[in-house]
Amino acid sequence: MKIKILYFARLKETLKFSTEDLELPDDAFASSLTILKLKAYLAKRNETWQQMLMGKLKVRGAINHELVDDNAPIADGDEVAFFPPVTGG
Amino acid sequence: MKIKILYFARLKETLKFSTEDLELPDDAFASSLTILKLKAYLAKRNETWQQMLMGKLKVRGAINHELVDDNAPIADGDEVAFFPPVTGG
Amino acid sequence: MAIRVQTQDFDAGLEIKLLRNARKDTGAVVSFIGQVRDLNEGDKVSQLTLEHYPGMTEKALEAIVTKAQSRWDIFDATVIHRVGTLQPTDQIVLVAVSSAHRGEAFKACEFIMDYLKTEAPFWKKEVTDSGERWIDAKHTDDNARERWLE
Amino acid sequence: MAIRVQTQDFDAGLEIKLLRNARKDTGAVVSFIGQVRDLNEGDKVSQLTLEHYPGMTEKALEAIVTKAQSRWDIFDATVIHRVGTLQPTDQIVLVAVSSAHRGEAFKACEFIMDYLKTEAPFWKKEVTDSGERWIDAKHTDDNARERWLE
Repeated sequence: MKIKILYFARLKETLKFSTEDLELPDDAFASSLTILKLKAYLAKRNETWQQMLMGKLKVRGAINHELVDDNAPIADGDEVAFFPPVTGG
Repeated sequence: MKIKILYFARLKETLKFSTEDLELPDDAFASSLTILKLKAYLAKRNETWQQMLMGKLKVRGAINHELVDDNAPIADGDEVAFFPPVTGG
Repeated sequence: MAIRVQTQDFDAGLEIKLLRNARKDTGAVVSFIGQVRDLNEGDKVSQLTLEHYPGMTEKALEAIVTKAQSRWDIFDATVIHRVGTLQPTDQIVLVAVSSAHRGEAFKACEFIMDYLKTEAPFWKKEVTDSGERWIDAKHTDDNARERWLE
Repeated sequence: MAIRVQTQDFDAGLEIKLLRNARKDTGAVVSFIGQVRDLNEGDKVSQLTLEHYPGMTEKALEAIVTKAQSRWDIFDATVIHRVGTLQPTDQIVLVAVSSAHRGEAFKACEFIMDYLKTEAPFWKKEVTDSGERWIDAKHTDDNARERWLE
């Protein structure tokens, strides 16, 4: 499965990533992928990723431009985004 | 005692009075004058006054530019106003 | 505080800008504009005349704004109310409130309008196809004010 | 419905006038303007940068306005939000709502702001004397939104 991941604000700055295309083998992990599982997967990259995605910072997720919660399922072709709580207005 | 009385909106139009100076003998009536007593006094002028001041129409009173209720006392020199409930904004 | 009762129209954008720029720590400006509707209680309205009680009007508006200022942490407020003869879509009233944060400005602005509607000495008379008529006060306006007494 | 995300400034007075004049039965326009404060959490702010999520932002704002329209009897709404680099007293956001009567417009305008603050993908970074910092989301904003769930 292929997904696109976007990072914003503090995450983008600290991870030094704004967009990435991620390809995962089409196995049981991919077919049951959720926002939380994807966070945990990415957090294994190194200490910084661990801290940013699974640490104290609250990270919100969006799938295809919709805010979702941690249990939302991710499908092939989805655009996923991670960012801190929003602060506009 | 001397007071000034102002009428507004529907009252002014129907009574054909916008301002009047009223002089009352300095007796017990004058010294215990209230908004309600003044209304009743004026209502005796004729049927139209009776209908406008003591009829179905809700009449509000003000003394010296302050909204007051029916029991508010009126003193010598006061400016009293009668008008329907306000409808600005 | 700026309180004006006038026959001429006003520039709402300018009044809001004046409030915005008066202090650099202003974070929010909430404003209300009321205008003449071409329809009231099912009848076409062609004209509206606003009468007021000169002398009392400004005092009543000032008292309402002072009450709002004592209740919420706002910076400033502007109230402009027109009198005289107006046409549909003409502006009637502007209430604009500035503050550091939005919650206070929203509450104070709505409070001022609810009290203006029930305590400021203005009366409306409208011209419809069937003639002239005085507009009656609405119970919904009394109820709107009652909310603030809790 | 007009939704705009832009770097350039906006003319709040003009936007309000457009809403006012769109319908002759408009009786009320309530608007909110948010601007950059020169002070935040006790520190002097010299600059503010707003980042957003292009593609999602407009959709999120549209969804919020649609929710407001389904809940209150309003005529129309305009939302303009700036992004990029701003200075103190610069305008950040305008929300303006038109309706026949004031109560609906006040509620819808505040609702849109409360949801914008918690659901629209914007992030603020400010420059103060002690350097740059991302602004954290506020619990008071979450609480403000919770009110509407009752």
